[in-house]
Amino acid sequence: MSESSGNIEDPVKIELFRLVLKTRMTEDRIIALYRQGKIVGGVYTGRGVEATTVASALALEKKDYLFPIHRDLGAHLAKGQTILNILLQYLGKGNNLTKGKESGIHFSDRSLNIIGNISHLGAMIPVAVGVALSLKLQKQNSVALNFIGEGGSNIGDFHEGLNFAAVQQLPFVLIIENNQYAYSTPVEKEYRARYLSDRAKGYGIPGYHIDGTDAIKVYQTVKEAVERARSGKGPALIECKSFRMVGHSAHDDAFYVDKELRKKYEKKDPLIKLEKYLLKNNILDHDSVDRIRQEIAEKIEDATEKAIESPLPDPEWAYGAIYASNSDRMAYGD
Amino acid sequence: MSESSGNIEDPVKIELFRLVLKTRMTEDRIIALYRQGKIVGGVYTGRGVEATTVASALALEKKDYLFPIHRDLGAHLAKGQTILNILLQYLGKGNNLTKGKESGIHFSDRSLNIIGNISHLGAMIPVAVGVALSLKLQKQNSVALNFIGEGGSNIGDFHEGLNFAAVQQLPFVLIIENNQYAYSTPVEKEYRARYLSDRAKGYGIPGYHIDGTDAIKVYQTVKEAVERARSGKGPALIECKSFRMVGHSAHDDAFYVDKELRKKYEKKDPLIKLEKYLLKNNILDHDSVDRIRQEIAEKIEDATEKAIESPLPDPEWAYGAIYASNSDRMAYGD
Amino acid sequence: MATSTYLEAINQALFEEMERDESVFLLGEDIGIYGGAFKVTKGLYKAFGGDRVIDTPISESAIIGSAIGAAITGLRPVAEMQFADFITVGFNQLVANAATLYYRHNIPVPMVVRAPSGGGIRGGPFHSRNPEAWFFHQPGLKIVAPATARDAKGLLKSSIRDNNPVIYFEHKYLYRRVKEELPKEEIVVPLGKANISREGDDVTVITYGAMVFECLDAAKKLFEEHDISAQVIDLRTLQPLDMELILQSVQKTSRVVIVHEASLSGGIGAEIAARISEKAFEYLDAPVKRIASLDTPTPFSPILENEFMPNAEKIYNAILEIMKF
Amino acid sequence: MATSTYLEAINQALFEEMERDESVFLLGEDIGIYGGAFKVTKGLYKAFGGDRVIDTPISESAIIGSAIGAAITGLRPVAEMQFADFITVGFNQLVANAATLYYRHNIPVPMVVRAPSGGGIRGGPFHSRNPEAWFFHQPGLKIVAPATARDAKGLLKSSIRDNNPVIYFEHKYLYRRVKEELPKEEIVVPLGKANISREGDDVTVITYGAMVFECLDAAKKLFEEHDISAQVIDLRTLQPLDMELILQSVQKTSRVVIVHEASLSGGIGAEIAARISEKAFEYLDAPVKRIASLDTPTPFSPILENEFMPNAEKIYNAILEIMKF
Ligand SMILES: Cc1ncc(C[n+]2csc(CCOP(=O)(O)OP(=O)(O)O)c2C)c(N)n1
Ligand SMILES: Cc1ncc(C[n+]2csc(CCOP(=O)(O)OP(=O)(O)O)c2C)c(N)n1
Ligand SMILES: [Mg+2]
Ligand SMILES: [Mg+2]
Repeated sequence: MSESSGNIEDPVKIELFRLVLKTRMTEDRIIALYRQGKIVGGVYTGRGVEATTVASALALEKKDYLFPIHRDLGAHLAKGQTILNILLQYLGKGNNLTKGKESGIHFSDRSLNIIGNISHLGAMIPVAVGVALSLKLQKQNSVALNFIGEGGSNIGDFHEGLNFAAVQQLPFVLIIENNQYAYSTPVEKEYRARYLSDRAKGYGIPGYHIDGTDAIKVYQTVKEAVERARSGKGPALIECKSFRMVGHSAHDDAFYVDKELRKKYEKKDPLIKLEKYLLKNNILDHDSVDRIRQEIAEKIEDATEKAIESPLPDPEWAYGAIYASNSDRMAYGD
Repeated sequence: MSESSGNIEDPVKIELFRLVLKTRMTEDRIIALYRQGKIVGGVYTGRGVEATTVASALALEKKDYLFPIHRDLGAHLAKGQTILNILLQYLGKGNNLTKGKESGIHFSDRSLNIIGNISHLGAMIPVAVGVALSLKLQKQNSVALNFIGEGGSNIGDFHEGLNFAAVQQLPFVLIIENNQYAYSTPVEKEYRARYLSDRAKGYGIPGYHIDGTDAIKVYQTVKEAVERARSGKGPALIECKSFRMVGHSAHDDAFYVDKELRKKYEKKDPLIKLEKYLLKNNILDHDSVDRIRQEIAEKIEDATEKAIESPLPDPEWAYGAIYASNSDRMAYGD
Repeated sequence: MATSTYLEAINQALFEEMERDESVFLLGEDIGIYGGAFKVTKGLYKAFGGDRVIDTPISESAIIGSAIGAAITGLRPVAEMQFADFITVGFNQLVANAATLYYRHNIPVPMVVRAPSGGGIRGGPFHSRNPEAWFFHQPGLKIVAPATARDAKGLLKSSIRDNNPVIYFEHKYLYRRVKEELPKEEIVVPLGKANISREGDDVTVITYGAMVFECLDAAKKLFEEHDISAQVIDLRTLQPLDMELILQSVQKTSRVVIVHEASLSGGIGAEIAARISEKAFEYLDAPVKRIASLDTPTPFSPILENEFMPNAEKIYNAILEIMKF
Repeated sequence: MATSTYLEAINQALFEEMERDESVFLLGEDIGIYGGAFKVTKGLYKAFGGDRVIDTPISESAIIGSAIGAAITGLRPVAEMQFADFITVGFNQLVANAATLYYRHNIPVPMVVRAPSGGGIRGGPFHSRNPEAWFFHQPGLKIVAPATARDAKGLLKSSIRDNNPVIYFEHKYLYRRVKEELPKEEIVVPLGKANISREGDDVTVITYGAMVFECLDAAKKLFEEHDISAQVIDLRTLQPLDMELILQSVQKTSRVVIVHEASLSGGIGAEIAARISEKAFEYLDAPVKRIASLDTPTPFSPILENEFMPNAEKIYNAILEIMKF
């Protein structure tokens, strides 16, 4: 585990573990539901990148804005989203946050300052930058944090968004989840830079390349970048290197993945790593780990039951308004 | 003048001078025609960047592909375009290369492997990259060279194009004409990188930051990058720093330009600089310079006369075909 | 009352809305000290400072994308495209992101994209576009296209106050050619309401933008020369369309000519014609005729561009043809 | 004769064209070893190698842009969008660059963009699009949308051989649901020719893509239950449109229903309706009726998506209504 993890308090480390575990267990349940044919649409899970998604989101304050993407269930959970809301979404239920209009992981939550993504990779970067601009203009002392895969980092919006954020010195942090594959495509067909964090220099902002399987290291680095951004010093780019331990989505067996690489990263499983660290350093004992696991399992049971029982949308809702009225509750943070 | 200019042969230096002068004089004539109300549409000239545009294009072989943009008349000339064709274009004449369908500087010439730009800045980068891909796949040992302003370098296509070229190690060279303004916008509002060439590292390709007012230095650097690309070693990014000595276009008085900066760069006028160098090193004497000037002046006179006399398009040509037929002469290089 | 050009009217609307509402701010290329390529934002940087008139890098997708972000967190951004043509670079942000957020996530996106559009200025293929139809086919956007100085001002104000993404097409050809007396009182023109620019009984001419004036010229001449009374409808807002007014007029005249400067095929005229043919089928005495630019890019040379675009003469002929049907 | 799915037919066309013509190559995301998100390019990487089946970074603008570059220098690229929805990211390259090069500079651009489109697969707002109308409003592009395996194969071959940029919309819903016997002999289906999928005299039903089958179901039921004989026209190519066949049919039946899966407003149906209403005005006994998806994004939940999309029942009702007019 990271050398410099000393300055993170134990409760934070425990919370990181709890959330990584919660993410793993929730996704396992979603996969199980998928195999039972209960899920509508596709399922993309974060196995192997949970340390990155969880720790990044946990480094935010409540008022900060989170922009998770398709593999970032851990970030939703770390920002305070409930398992129930997530399951309702995956089951396409009528009482979910989008009233059934949006798919699995694509949803926003005003009460938590989470803004859901559209599928077009990278397209949320300029939007998150715009939120950061708005926060700066409104002197709100808060930060916008967005994720992008190493694959998605090659889309034009990455460039336009990051450059604009840098010019305006906005409170914006971009996390590259470099899990070494974009669907079936290995990094050597995606980019040729040694590190993607090397791109930061081209925008005149700091870039970090860190071990994305190390939750404590991620937490530390992101926290630093977030507080730096909050204090008006501008954006940062953080590349978290990890590995996609499963297929691109639940229907992909990932036959194309490099066997050696997979082996190497099985040893770096973020959950096991964090658990070992906590046990070894007597921050948690086996009993506490079991208790945490038990608590999460119960929550998942409970949420699953509720979600499955929940009603489907009313067909009439398809005709839902495409325009806001002038009496609509407007912005986030209102 | 550049220290290392020794390994460039004198005739090349003279040709550089001739072309920079030709560019300056042709553009001066276009401006004069503009003031007489004879030009259709706007006029963007390259005063101050001619060393970059001319030397870059001159570093190419005939079979190489040139992608000039709005300020690159010098590149057209250096690749072999005639003054007459250029003037016909600016006058919207029917016997120009686009039959009157395209504006001033937007035209292609198959016989010279020049591909004209669309107005959308950066949009030609992926196209030039595709040409480079095609050249590589067809093992043609030639190179595609494209220009972009420092302003245009912030558009998404810059990123997508350069990254793809790097991944595929294509014979592609991108020249950033950093003339320190994008229309009225100074560099500090365009980007925050110290050098734009720093972006090269983020694509894993070499980047150069050079004096773009120094024709010999530009020639040398671009030649090296072009030959490197030709030999299969992949793309390069070359930032040529210069200064836009005039307004954005003929109707812009550039009131917003930093006075100090203007003064500084007046001393770096690429034409004067090159002339002084050639005279001082006895590569040309005053008489030869005058003779060159005289020859160009005559060519411009002649071309202007012919261009003005040329017929306008037939209104029917507006109905020109939007689809190629199967009997059309197809590709460049056929 | 003072005389204002179409361009000045837009400038006034921006000024007044920025004064009225602190959350309104502008972003775009060269809109600050320079006042924009067409000087539409002249003086606003000086009046409101760099935090509310933001010069951006050349990054249309980031301009539109960041306007979305600002809009959903309490501000009312007005983004400028230097030319409407360049909106294609930020297309995805508009159609995938801005347009759908309310339906999908119940998040209002109160933003305006100002897009100087239209031909007749010898701009060639990439400075002459009228791209409204693309956005018409994307549910969730509103589209505005004023023809008069009064509407330019009043519709921009409504656009800024609207809680949805609005694309505001300001016609470059009209910037300095249209001049009107504008009242001192505030002008607010509601979105979604067409205007009858000329009353008439014999034929309905439906149009918008710079073509309003070509239609009025044609109508005048038809009245003088043939005693044909054409009702000219200036749509003003293209989305939502004021079908009510259109259908009323068609029921009265039974003959329709639709005119727009965008290319014919797949233009908004097609939708209007289709709706009229469906909803007023029994009232029609003649086929609905459409007059529009050719189905080609905009050619550069004036001779070619003139041939390419609709004008009063072509409209005049079309109306005559429909009247003879 | 062997049975091929719609998806296999596309794969066969790619294989055969790559074999026939060395200048044909493929580029796109995950199309190599993986064979594409839908496995359409399965086996081609193995057969033709990495120089002719190129996995690209996630960069739709670079994919389309570099296809243009390759096309104008002697190759015939076939670019794949992983989903048609993502074509909006490369929109500018298609409409500003590819579409206009021939008119502007007399340079042919022989390329194909394959775009898996359409709903009914629970893909939600961003994996269900039918974006053809946007491209219909851009002169210079050709647009293809096959419904059968035979057409999928034959039209793709023609698209690859065509000297212009062609957007080839392959409907995801049909990939494995459509199966046909295909002959051993080469199939080449010309662009620009519609097909009569069902003969009929009472009403013309114009459609394309997956809706062809919904229309055929409706037509069958109408014949069985009401003795109404509907002529179903599968457009196959959307640009250029086969107006000749359409008008012939309308002159025979005098009644028209147009059906497409794209949203109603500003869809291609609007243009077809407008042209019919203009060119066949005197033949029409009833208003031209359009059936299309709602003017909203595609909702995710199956119940909502079913409500959103046209289907045989809605088409059946629309035809009945038009027959009673
Ligand atoms: C613009 C765009 N192109 C293509 C896709 C299809 N797609 C979805 S996920 C994915 C791979 C993403 O890889 P990466 O960014 O590395 O994220 P990861 O899935 O590895 O976390 C692709 C190609 C998309 N969503 N958006
Ligand atoms: C995508 C796009 N946005 C805006 C414009 C309008 N425009 C034309 S030239 C220009 C400034 C270009 O600056 P730079 O790239 O530095 O080139 P320079 O003119 O300085 O040579 C702008 C904004 C454009 N042509 N394309
Ligand atoms: Mg990845
Ligand atoms: Mg510049």
